[in-house]
Amino acid sequence: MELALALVIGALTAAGVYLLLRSRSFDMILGLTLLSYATNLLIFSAGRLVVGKPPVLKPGVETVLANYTDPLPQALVLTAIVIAFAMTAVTIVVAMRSRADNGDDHVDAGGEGMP
Amino acid sequence: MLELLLALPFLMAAWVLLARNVSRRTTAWLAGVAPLAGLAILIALTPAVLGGEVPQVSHPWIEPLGLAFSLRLDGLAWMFASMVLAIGALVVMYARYYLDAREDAPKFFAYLLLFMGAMLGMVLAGNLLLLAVFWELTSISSFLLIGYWSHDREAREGARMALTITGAGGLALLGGVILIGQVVGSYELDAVFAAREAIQAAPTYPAILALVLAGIFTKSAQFPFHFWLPHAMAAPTPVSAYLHSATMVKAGVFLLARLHPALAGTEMFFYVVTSVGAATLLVGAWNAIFQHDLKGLLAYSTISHLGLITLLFGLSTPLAVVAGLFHILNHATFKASLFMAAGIIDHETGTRDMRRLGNLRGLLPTTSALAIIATLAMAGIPLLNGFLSKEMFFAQALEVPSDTMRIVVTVAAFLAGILGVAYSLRFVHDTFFGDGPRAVEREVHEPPLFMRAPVGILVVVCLAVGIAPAWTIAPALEAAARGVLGPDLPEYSLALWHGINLPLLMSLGGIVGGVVLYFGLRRLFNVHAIARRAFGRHLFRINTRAVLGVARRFTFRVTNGSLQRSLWWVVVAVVALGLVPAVPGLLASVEAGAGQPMPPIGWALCVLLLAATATTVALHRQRLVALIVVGAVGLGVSVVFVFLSAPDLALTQLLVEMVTVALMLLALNYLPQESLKSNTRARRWRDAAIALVAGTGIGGLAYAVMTRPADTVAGELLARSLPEGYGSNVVNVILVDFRGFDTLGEITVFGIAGLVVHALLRRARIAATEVMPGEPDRLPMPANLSHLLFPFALAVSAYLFLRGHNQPGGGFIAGLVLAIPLLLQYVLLGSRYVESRMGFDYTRWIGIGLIVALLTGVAPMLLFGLPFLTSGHAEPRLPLIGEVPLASAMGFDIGVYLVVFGGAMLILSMMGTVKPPKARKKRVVTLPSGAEAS
Amino acid sequence: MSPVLDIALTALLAIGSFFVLVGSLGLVKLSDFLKRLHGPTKATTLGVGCILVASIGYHAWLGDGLALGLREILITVFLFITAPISAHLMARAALALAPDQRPTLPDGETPEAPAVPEPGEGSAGGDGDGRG
Amino acid sequence: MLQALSPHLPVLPILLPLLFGAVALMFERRGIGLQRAIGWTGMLALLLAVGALLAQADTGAITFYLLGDWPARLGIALVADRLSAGLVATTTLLAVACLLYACAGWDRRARHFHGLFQLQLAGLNGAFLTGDLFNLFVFFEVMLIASYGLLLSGGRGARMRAGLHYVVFNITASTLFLVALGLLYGLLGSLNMAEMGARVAVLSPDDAALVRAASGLLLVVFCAKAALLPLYLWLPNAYARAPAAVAALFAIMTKVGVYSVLRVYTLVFGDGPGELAGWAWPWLFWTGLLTLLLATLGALAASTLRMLVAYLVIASAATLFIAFALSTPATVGAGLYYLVHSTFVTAGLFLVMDLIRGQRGRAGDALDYAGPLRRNAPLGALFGIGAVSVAGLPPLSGFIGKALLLDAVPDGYRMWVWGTVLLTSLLTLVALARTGSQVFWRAEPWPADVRPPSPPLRAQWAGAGLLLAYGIGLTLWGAPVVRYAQAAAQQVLEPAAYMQAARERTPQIREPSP
Amino acid sequence: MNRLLPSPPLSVAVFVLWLLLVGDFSPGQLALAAVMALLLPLLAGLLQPERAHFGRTRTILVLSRRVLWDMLLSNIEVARRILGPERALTPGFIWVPLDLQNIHGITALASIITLTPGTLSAELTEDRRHLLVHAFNLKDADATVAEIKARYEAPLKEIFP
Amino acid sequence: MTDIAVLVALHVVGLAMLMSLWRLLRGPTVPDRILGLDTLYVNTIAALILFGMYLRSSVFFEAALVIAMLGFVGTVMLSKYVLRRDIVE
Ligand code: NA
Ligand code: NA
Repeated sequence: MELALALVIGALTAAGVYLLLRSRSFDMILGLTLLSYATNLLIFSAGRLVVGKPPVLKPGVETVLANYTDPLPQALVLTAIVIAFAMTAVTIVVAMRSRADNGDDHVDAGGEGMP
Repeated sequence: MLELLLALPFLMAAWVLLARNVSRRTTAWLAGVAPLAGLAILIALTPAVLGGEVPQVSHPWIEPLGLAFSLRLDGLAWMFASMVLAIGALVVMYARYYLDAREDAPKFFAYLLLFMGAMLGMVLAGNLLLLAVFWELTSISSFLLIGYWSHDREAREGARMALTITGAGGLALLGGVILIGQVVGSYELDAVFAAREAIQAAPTYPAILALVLAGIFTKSAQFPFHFWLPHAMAAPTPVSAYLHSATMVKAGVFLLARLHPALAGTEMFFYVVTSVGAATLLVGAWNAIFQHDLKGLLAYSTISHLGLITLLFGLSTPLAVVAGLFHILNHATFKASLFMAAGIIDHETGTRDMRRLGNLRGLLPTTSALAIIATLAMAGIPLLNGFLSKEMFFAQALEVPSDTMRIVVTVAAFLAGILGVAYSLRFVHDTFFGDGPRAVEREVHEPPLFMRAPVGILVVVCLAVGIAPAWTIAPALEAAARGVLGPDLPEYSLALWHGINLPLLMSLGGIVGGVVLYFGLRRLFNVHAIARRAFGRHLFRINTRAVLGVARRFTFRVTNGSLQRSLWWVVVAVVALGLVPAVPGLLASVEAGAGQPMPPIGWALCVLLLAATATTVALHRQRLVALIVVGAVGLGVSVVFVFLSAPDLALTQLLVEMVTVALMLLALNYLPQESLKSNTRARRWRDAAIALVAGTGIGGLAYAVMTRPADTVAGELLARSLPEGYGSNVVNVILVDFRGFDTLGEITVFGIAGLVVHALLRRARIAATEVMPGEPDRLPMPANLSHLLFPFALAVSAYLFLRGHNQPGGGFIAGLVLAIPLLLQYVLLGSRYVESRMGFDYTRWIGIGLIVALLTGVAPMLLFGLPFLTSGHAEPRLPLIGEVPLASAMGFDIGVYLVVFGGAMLILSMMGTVKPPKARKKRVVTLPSGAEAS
Repeated sequence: MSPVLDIALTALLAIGSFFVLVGSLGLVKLSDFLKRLHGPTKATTLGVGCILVASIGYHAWLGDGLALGLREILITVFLFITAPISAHLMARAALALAPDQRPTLPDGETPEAPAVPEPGEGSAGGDGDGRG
Repeated sequence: MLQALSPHLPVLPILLPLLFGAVALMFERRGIGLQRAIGWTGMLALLLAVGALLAQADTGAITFYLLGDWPARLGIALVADRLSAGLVATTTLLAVACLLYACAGWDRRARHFHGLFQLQLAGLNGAFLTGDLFNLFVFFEVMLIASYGLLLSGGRGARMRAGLHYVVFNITASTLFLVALGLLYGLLGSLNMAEMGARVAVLSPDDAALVRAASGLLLVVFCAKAALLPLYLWLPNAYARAPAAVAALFAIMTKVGVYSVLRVYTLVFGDGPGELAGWAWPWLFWTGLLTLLLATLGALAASTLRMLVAYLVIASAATLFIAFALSTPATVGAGLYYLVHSTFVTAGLFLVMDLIRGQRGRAGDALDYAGPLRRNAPLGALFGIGAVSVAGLPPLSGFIGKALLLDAVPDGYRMWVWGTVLLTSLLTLVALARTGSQVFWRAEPWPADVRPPSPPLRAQWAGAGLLLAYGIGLTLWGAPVVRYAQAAAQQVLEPAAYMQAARERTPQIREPSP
Repeated sequence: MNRLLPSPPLSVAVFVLWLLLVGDFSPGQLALAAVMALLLPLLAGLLQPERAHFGRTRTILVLSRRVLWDMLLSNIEVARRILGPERALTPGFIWVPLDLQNIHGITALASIITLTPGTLSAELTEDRRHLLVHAFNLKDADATVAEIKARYEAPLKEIFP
Repeated sequence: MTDIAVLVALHVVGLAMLMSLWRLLRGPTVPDRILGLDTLYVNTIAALILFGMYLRSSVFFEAALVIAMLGFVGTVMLSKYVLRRDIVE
């Protein structure tokens, strides 16, 4: 299970990084979206993988970590999701405006540049 | 007293600047107050100083740095201060008549006074660091003075050159001073003098010497840093007279004298300083001969004389020091008067070019007479002050202990004597005798008396000192020498006549040689025809241009404004700093790690995610398609959350996914439908390679972390959630209680996102990439059904909110469950319709939501003195209904709810209502055959 | 668990998952978009409905309480409300992309047609297999 | 009331701007007058609170504030020590000047200015005060998103493109921050920095490699925010295109990255007994030197006034990295003084450049050719003061900062640091002299047939002047500041005291953690 | 039917929905459900373009039973078709002329058509007089139209007069 | 038996999801992809319910409810985009 999730995280990261390195605003936004999935899964996985023990306390079940999964990474991911959404919204709007103002959705003024 | 002395120039500079509207004469008088009053103070202090006392004051400044405001008036400082003030006063007087009526006199005098103050501060400083402070201040103020005629390119360039060279030296000096301070443990001069042995024995001594001398040599225009000085001649002549005879260039030799007790006496000091001095002496003198510009000749001559002084201090014998100090004074007097005379000539004839001048002795009789006397002093003709110090110099040269150096120095001295006479002759001959003046625009006549007076005064001093040194200059010189050499002064005689000895013969030989040389040279080739080669400036220009070019090229190569490149470097940095060091840990975890087994359904999910991810990349250029495919990735991630015990996360991810799709679709309307291929194949491969490395690394790290035993604070969170956080959905308790502060920040971010979108789109007019013809589609059936759904959605939203503390849900999720159906109404009914029916000011919702959340947190502060966000709990009994469990955290969650709803709606509604540009015509789209507009 | 209930639940689950599978199979197998549209919008909806009924029974039997189980009916209700909206809009979208597929009104009136230009390679058109 | 609030001092610098920001948003439709009143009331309240906080921190106390009354390891704790209080004070003083400048009219043009401004302050102060690593992330985001608004509101054209770069770059960095946080939580099991530090000290070697990797990622994030080589490429354009008051406020933003490095790499990966102790410093030292050099070249090459200042901002951050990387009390103290100085002065220069731009007509920002200039003597003076100060020339604050740093460099590094710092000072001086010469000396007189620009407004003078006056204040009354900085450095380099304060601070009504 | 209670059936539905959601019939929840039932339709009513007017509500039950049964039967048919060879399929469009004019009725009809397998409502003309239906396996167009009108439209006309 | 049936059904639904995904990834037309995504959402509801049965837990109810209630919103917006480009007119 861990291997599968690691695989997914790796694939999402690679895809995200590749798209992030494209030169059109929308491609980068897609890349950032994939990256944020990867990030969320990674943070989430830091609480270790537990099937079927959501951190919603049930009466009569002892409140120890053996019976529930780690809730903290979940809270972190929630915050991360929300912030990522806010950032995506801003990026999209800036991309729209940049395209409208500059007449091109290429992110750089002078075309591509190699480092 | 010393404070006042130092403050005067600065105060008067400010006064001059503030009183801009007074007449030029008043301005000059105000400016004159500083040196005159300063002289008065100095005179008051003179008896004490001559008596061997050293008046001192010290104020703390930056104690941790060792920088104190210490002033100290010993003989050396007294001598220099007198020179600075006296010549300063004369220059002010001169400048009042020199400056043109159109020129900004207050600015000029303010700069001059600023410089005077800096100079005074430097000579009075009793703390080396303070000295360095004033040192740089002289560089800055001289920059302003040299560039005063800023319309003139020469002036601007000269100023920058001077600043660059002397500024560099100043920085080096700062380094040297700090090194001294580290050896001594203090920057106070007395301590530094006392630590002479320690300094010279310190391993950093060579560095100290190098740095300090770098400062000194640049400032006093020693070879090879001398070239800035001639270019500084673009300054108004009073400035040259002041800076380049008496003050700024003397700052270097002053420091040489000042630090002489601490630094001199080693072989290194001797060889370096002596050789540089000798080289400068000759280079300056030789070049002076071939200048056509009066001031250029004087500038090179100044360089030469500064070399002489440096050489003397390099010799380091007590008598050489005395000679050096003496020559400082002498040079200041004759050179200042010569500059002023040159200024008068320039002022009256409109040129300083000796090729056009000549025969001025008839036209400017007084000025000519004065200038000729001063020139003779410069050439070292007996009965004038220059002769005396030159004689002493020759005597010292002959007494250098080392054989080679003695020969070198003596030869240099003799040659310099010859050359000095030669260029003096040229000055006198080409200006005042012969034919001319040629091609002079103005009618030449004597300037006002007060412009000649300063020259006269200085020439009188030259004569007085030259004729009766013992009566005039001896006490001052003695005091100054005591400042350098300490109380035990060597035997020396300032008499005019020491009998016929080798120095006298050298002097005479020099004079003869000079005359022969000058006329010989004139015979050999036309001095006038020799092109003025500004080799130094050329070099400086080349260097500046080279540095600038390198900077430009480099900067452009590094930062070409490409975002891709920035991001590429981030990825590289991640790999280098984060992934490479992880390799041993990863290998270990792969060896040790054994994950949990997974059912086939899990693999199906994994395949789903991988396939959708790969397809996103493959199809990313077809944007709509990519968007749909990404939707599958998002759904897959939500399902992962569900399976791995995170219902809240799954809910949030799902809802955010929906809103994100809306957002992207709204944006896609204003972006191209497709990405153009704009990257080369090589670059795609390169990016793919680094992306794979990054993916492998991050995936590997995740794997390593997942397979490691955990040791977290989570157990405690679980245990305390219900009894202290009053909720059984621990994730929600964390969000609104344990880490409610994070959530506060998070909703702030969310709200701000709404504001930013609003700010960016409110007045924006953006053309859609494609405009569909016809009226907006009305979709009555979907609208109707979705409307049926709306109250249910409201109920579900309320349900999720109320249950959130104990079951999956909460303010954020509920807020989106409220927003999405409303968004659907926007989609199906159009924004105008929705907003006409529900006129929401979403910005305000954000504000209110934030305030609600804040007040919930603040209440326990104000009511119980408990920290911000401390939660409370109550179970009030209501009639009929029974006990209602209320956690104060729910109030916080209401704030979350409001902000999320307001923010999401603000964003979406703003994006939905972007207006097309006013003037431009809509793009008409050709219809496919068979279809018509409705 | 009583055998009757056990068998009933198993049957429901079997039927439910069968229909879900059939819906997706139609999606994969059929050659034309409008044909494909029929499978998922109905078979799947029904399949999910069956599974939900099974779930209600299952949770009721386990003792989670019928009250809590019953709320799963809501899922079915919402599905039944929303599935037609989706199907309708997708059909419209498909027709808009392939206007020649759309028949004229029987009495000769020209029906209004949402005119949609080709939105660019691949983004909305594709090559369209079959008669698409 | 005041008495009641005094235990809450660490949280007030965050709450007050949040509250006033929210109020400003609520009354946005009531006109600019009310907005300004709200903004200035908030500013005043913040000044009072920050003053009190500074006084408290100056006693040497490390104050832990347990939000929600939870023990630090469970909840989020704010920590006010000398370092954070000092930075909060710097931010606040800077903000006063920026607000002053903006009130000359920019706040009218940029939508939501006052709300965003206050929220940005909340973000900055939060980042400086929090003792929790994830909370640091959150405040980074608050600060950044508010900065997007401030940067882009009312802007168009090239600023939008620069804004896009800025936004995407920062989001990438933030994503990386989250990755690092996820890994660190997975490995260390806590987010409280003191707790994390304690756990790092007792890591097994296998885990150490992973933690080292995670902390490497974190370093990349901070360096990206602080604009360290090779991650500074985004900054010049973004800052050079920002509206003046905003660019001035941004002067503190890179410092947040620098601060985070200092805090995290002394407290969590600091000189404890663990094997990760101080691993980052050598990296930072060398890249700091290189960045300083390149940024100075950038300043030399700058083609616009504001680009020049933007590069100077990078150079100042690089200098700080050098100082902090040497990690002795003396260098860190020098660095902290330099931080305060460079923040004020670069911010002041942004404002001065904007004023100059306004007086140059169509030449505007360009350095490539000398346009006309409407003569204005005080403007030249302000430029001069700023230039002298930023180049590190005597007698202004930059000199004191550099001298402190040079004095403090330990033996082995002296040649490198001195060589670079002195050389770059000189190059900066050359760049500024060139700029001043180009703008003021080469300027043509204002053409008679063109209406001259109106002189700067009083609020603009006040804003720019105030910032430079701070610099002069740092010069004249520098000793207490230097002493404070050195004490702060001492404190920050002794994480043991911090951890002890964390342990000793117990909740008021709850049981402390076992 | 007044301003405070715009749509009693909707209010009832919300009431039931709430109780089902919370799965708790305590007095507190009943009260809350009542509040929701009163409040939410009011809020939602702000957006309602056209109000629903109900005729014979009893027909709803009859219709529901019929629809459910049809769904079940014809789903089996569709499943067979999907699993069988595709060649046997003869899909096609039909225009169903509408007598119903009430938009709610039309919506319901369209939904029912979509939910019952084999047919799918694809479009409603602007004048609301024709519904375009796509049939999965069209044998006799007129018969299908007649069946739709008889089985579904007629009862709907009673419910939404 | 029910427990086994649940597990089997879960896997059958998983298979159905993969089939929907295939259509989503394969296209060829945009409506096909939209349909694929829509079906994937509905399949997910089934999977969630079955998973809840498998774990004997009802915590996944909310997620299923939200998908059932709002999952179609994506479909609506995508279709509207194909129809009009401007999804909020
Ligand atoms: Na709390
Ligand atoms: Na729109």
